[in-house]
Amino acid sequence: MAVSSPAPEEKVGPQSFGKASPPPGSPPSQTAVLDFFRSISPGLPNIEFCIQCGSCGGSCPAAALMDHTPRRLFALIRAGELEEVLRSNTPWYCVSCYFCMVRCPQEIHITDIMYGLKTLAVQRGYTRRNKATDLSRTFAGFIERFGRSFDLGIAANHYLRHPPSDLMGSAKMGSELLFKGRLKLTPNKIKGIPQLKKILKRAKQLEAVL
Amino acid sequence: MTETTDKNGDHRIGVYVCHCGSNIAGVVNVYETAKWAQEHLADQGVVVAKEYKFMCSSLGQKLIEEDIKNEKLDRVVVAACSPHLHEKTFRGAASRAGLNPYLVEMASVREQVSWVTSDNALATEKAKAMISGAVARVREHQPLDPIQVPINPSTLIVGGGIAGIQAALEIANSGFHVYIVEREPSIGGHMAQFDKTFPTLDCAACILTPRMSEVGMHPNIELLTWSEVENVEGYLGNYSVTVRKKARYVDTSLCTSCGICEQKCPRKVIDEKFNAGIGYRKAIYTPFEQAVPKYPVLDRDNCTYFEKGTCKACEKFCGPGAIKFDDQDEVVTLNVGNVILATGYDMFDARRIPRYGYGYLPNVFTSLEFERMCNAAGPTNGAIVMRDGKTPPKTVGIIHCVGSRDHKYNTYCSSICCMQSLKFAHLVKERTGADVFNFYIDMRTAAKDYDEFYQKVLEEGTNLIRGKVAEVTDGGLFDGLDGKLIIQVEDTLIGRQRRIPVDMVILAIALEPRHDATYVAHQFGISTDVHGWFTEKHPKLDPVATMTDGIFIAGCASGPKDIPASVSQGSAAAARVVSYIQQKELALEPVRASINAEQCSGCRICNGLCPFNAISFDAEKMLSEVNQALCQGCGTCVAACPAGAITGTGFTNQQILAQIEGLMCVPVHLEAAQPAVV
Amino acid sequence: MKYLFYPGCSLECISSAYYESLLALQNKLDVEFEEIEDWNCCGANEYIALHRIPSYALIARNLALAEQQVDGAKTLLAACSACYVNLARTAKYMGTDRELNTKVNDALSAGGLHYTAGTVQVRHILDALYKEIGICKIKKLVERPLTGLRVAAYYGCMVLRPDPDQRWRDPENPTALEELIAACGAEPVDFPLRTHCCSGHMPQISTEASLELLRRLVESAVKSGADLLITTCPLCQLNIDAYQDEMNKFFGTSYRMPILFFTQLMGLAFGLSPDALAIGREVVSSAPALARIGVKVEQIPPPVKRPPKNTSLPMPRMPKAYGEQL
Amino acid sequence: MTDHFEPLIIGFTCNWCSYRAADMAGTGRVKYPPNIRLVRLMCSGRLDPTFVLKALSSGADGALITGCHPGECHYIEQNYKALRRVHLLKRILKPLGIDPQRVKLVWASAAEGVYLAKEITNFVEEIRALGPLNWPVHTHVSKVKPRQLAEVPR
Repeated sequence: MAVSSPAPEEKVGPQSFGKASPPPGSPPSQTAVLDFFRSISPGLPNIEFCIQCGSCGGSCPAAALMDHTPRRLFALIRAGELEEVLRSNTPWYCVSCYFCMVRCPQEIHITDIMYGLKTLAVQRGYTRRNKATDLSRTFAGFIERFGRSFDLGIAANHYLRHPPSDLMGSAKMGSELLFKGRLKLTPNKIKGIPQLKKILKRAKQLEAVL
Repeated sequence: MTETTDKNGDHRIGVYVCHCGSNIAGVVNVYETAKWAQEHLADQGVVVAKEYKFMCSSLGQKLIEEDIKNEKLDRVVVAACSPHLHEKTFRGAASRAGLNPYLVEMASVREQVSWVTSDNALATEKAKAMISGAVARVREHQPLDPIQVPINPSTLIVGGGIAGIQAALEIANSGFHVYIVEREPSIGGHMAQFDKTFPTLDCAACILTPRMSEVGMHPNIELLTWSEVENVEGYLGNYSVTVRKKARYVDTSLCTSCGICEQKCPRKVIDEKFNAGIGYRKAIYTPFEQAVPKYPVLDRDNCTYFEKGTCKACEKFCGPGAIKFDDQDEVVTLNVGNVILATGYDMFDARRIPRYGYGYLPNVFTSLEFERMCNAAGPTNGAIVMRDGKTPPKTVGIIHCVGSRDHKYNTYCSSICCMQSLKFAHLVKERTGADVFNFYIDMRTAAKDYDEFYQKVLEEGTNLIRGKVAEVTDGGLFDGLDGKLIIQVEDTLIGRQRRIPVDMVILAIALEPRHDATYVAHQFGISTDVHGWFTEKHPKLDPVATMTDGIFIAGCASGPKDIPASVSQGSAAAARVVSYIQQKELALEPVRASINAEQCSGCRICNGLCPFNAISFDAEKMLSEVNQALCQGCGTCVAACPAGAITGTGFTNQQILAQIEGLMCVPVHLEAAQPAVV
Repeated sequence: MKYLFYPGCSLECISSAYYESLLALQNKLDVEFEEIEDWNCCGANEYIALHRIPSYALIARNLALAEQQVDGAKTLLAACSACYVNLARTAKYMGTDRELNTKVNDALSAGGLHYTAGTVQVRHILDALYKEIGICKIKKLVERPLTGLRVAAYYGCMVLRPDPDQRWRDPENPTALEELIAACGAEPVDFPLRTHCCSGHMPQISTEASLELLRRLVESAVKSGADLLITTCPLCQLNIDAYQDEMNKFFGTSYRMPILFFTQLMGLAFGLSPDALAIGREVVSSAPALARIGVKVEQIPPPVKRPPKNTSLPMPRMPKAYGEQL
Repeated sequence: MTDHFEPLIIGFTCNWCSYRAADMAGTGRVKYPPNIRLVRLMCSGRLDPTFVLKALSSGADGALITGCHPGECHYIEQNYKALRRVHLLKRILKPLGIDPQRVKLVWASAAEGVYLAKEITNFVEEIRALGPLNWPVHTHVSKVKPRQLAEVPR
């Protein structure tokens, strides 16, 4: 299937090897890093305002899965440890529940920053083959091909790579949804696919790079 | 170059460029600047231009003084720091040399040039421009005399909390008359509600009540409790304040404060005020035992007689017959010279943060509720119990910064909550032995003996968790911990999310400006900041005065403060007031507007513009007039007068237009000879 | 009243019940939903994880298409919470961030499109129903009050947060659904987790973590005494509905907490038939809950059992009586 | 001639907020371009539109008017009057052929030194983009002789 990532995959070894394999390009300066994050949610309070209170990490429903809480990511960014941040699984476990954002006493747009970290990690080739990145890629692939999401296709594609722990249960659930008429066997395709492809192609050329 | 104004011969101006050590001289070429002024501004009347290491030093001032005398200077320009720092200094120097102090002008070449410009050459050019502007301006200065006003020796203090009490006692002990206007039935304020005070843990009542009774008995103090300020008129030295004394329904001249009415009253009401909602009072009540004055107040809204027309139990039992059901509000006018606003603070409404569960979860308390609970005279007689009124908690979570330091609620730090929360931790430990968790963002224990108290609380084994609490939920929901509350928080020091079960949660809620603070500020003609705290004249050097002369502020009205700071402010405000009273007559800055009667057309445009009601219209002469004592010198009327009949002393049109012109004569770029035309 | 309408991919299929029940309400509420021609997926939270500008361009294509359809109605309604947030955020950022606006319009122009910030106002269906149509009108339309039904309102995240246009008074303490439930005659129960996360895309990433979040939601809904949950978000519905079996298996519980879309509940109160509202498509059947108030849900018949294998031998083929040509 | 254009801007400040903000910017050593020169008024309400016209006609390329945030005025509400006047002034400037963007109103409290410096920097760039004003017939005075003080209304 069409994988949309512009960055080459698997540039970096497993996380446990730490800094053994350097990322492409020289490390950006602190100012460049701050500017990048400012450009993600312009005009809004950004990571430089973080007072390390932990409202985000406390509110996060996925905090238990993350190797760093969002708060720590911001501290790491300020400490110049961008590489460790980009290797972190934290942004990939973000479920976009926006709890952190509405609770942040400094009104930092945390979720936007998480999206920014994900794109940055992809850009700089840090993404590992984990479930979250693959899900995003699969999803993106379908969108770019059909203009619409296609649940069955995405699920099938994703589960082929990452089999669910309870395969039987998932299969049963799938068949039930199928039987209730909630899953289609073929994807819907929009008419303006060529147009969409042109738009996305141009947009990718305009993407900001740190 | 010959066309000089005929005035030029009249002025002899001295220009003094300060090095300020290297602060100015490190960036601006002060030698070149002084030389430039001497040469190029000669046709403006500059006869002397000097630079010196520290102009504000006594030697520097001496230099100016001698030049004034020897060179017969009639105008002085000092290019140094901001006029807010040293204008007074140089005016003093001029004055000592016999020059009218208002003929001095400053150019702020430190704050506005050397400290903010990266390019030295450009900075030097800008400094020249600033000096040129100041020289052009000073040429238009006129000698001025300060305005004199008499001072009424009586003082009004609004608010009878600890700050107001302290100020009242200080002034009264100096032998001057004081009125205290208090909205509640008794003085005492928030401090009367507390149990222990940090860091010494002495009992609030023990230290406060002697002061309260001293106020009650002081011959120089007149207490107007259960009263509110209605209207304020006048100016420094001569304020006339209208006060509404709300109907008490008790004749204070007959009442003996025996308390039988309160005993016999059948109506029990939740006490939202003094007991913060966790206790009860009667419909006729004195808020607490040691109340001053001790006369009760009848709460009309909750009185059975006023509701149904029958009852009158209080009247039946009152021996002296002091109950007065037909009592009416009374309006009195007080004439005072100065006012101290010690109006205090309100508490943040914790229901605004639903994720902390206050109002939904019974065992979530606010700090004020907990204070009342700890108080030996409070609803639980000092027992720390859960909402059921009997069970002591086994674990207690104390959440700091609730409603403070949060852009959604209040951005400021409430400054007392850290210490208050530590005090709570100590009290819980001491009285129940429960496990205590304090959730803080930053621990702020910056005052005498505060950090020692923190150490003591640490020693007691309090668990301190650094992290802003995300939410408080009912443990029975899904954790199988019925009756517990779960505090979900990121322990930022270990970087992990934790869910901590506790029995009781105390929210250290923020201190907020009084809900009607902006209204009161408007009444007294002072300003508030964005939050609603009263603005000081200067946050560091004049923290108890306001922009309006004769109106002072003390205590939490200007921002959150602990008790020692409030008391100091009360004393400080009192000292300021007494010094005014002692002077009997006061000199005011002559920055005032005045109307040239010949030019005034009587259009009255200016009348409505003045926020201080200083402009009145003389219907007979058909002219507007400015009351010099009321005028604060903002100059809005000057700018608005269509006939140009109003002059703003110190900031006249001539002065400003001349300054603008003067500022223009040095271009920004270095190719000084080239006009900047594209 | 006419609204532009962006259904979103979920409503096409996996949450067709939401779509059908919403359309069924059109007549009753006297509104018209005009679907955006040839809309495309908003990319959910996945596309933006890979590309920033393309993701905004992807979403802005819908806004640009909507702009072409603006004709009196300039309010664009989104049914799915994620679609709503994506559309609303993009519409807002296009107005506030000049650089983004330029870049996105540059990209759009490659496809011959352009979006002028501010021309389309994005709202969630719930927000429009609550604020524009109003609880009063909804109450008047109720023909069959759902008296006796205890309903827990489950908002999920994105309809409330991040609330880019400040539509709600307090994103942590909403009351719209509760008021709606009460207007329909049912009893809103106190459900403290109503704004919590349903785990989003986590079932695909970390099943255990996702099941734990689901357990909390379902368990607390059961404890609050609700007969059923209603929600505004297709993903919330899917997660709580479809993964409930797996969750039960994982934790050894046996909860059966049905979850419907709020439009289905409104339809019931308006007197529409469960069939017209596509009730019955949920995995955890709402039939037992609805039976309590006398609503009979026609069960979709279980799949036809495959007939037992025919072991008999074939009959010779015979011509039909009416002249079938051989 | 040179195509190098350095705008000259006159800034009007309120004694209580923006002038103190400028002090604060200084104390904090926040750098901003030297193209601005500040005039102190007691209040933004003192701003006579004549001042701005005078500045523009004597060679300034722009005028920055600063005052306390709405609701924070030291004279209670006079900054609202400045606000009204600036709106009116902008309407007057347009028919005179002057881009109203050459006049800008900025609220800055006494604590907002960094913010004020940022606003000044932005405004200098905005004026730079607009180019020199040259109104009515003006060249920057190269020699340091200030021109005659015009007869001004009292």
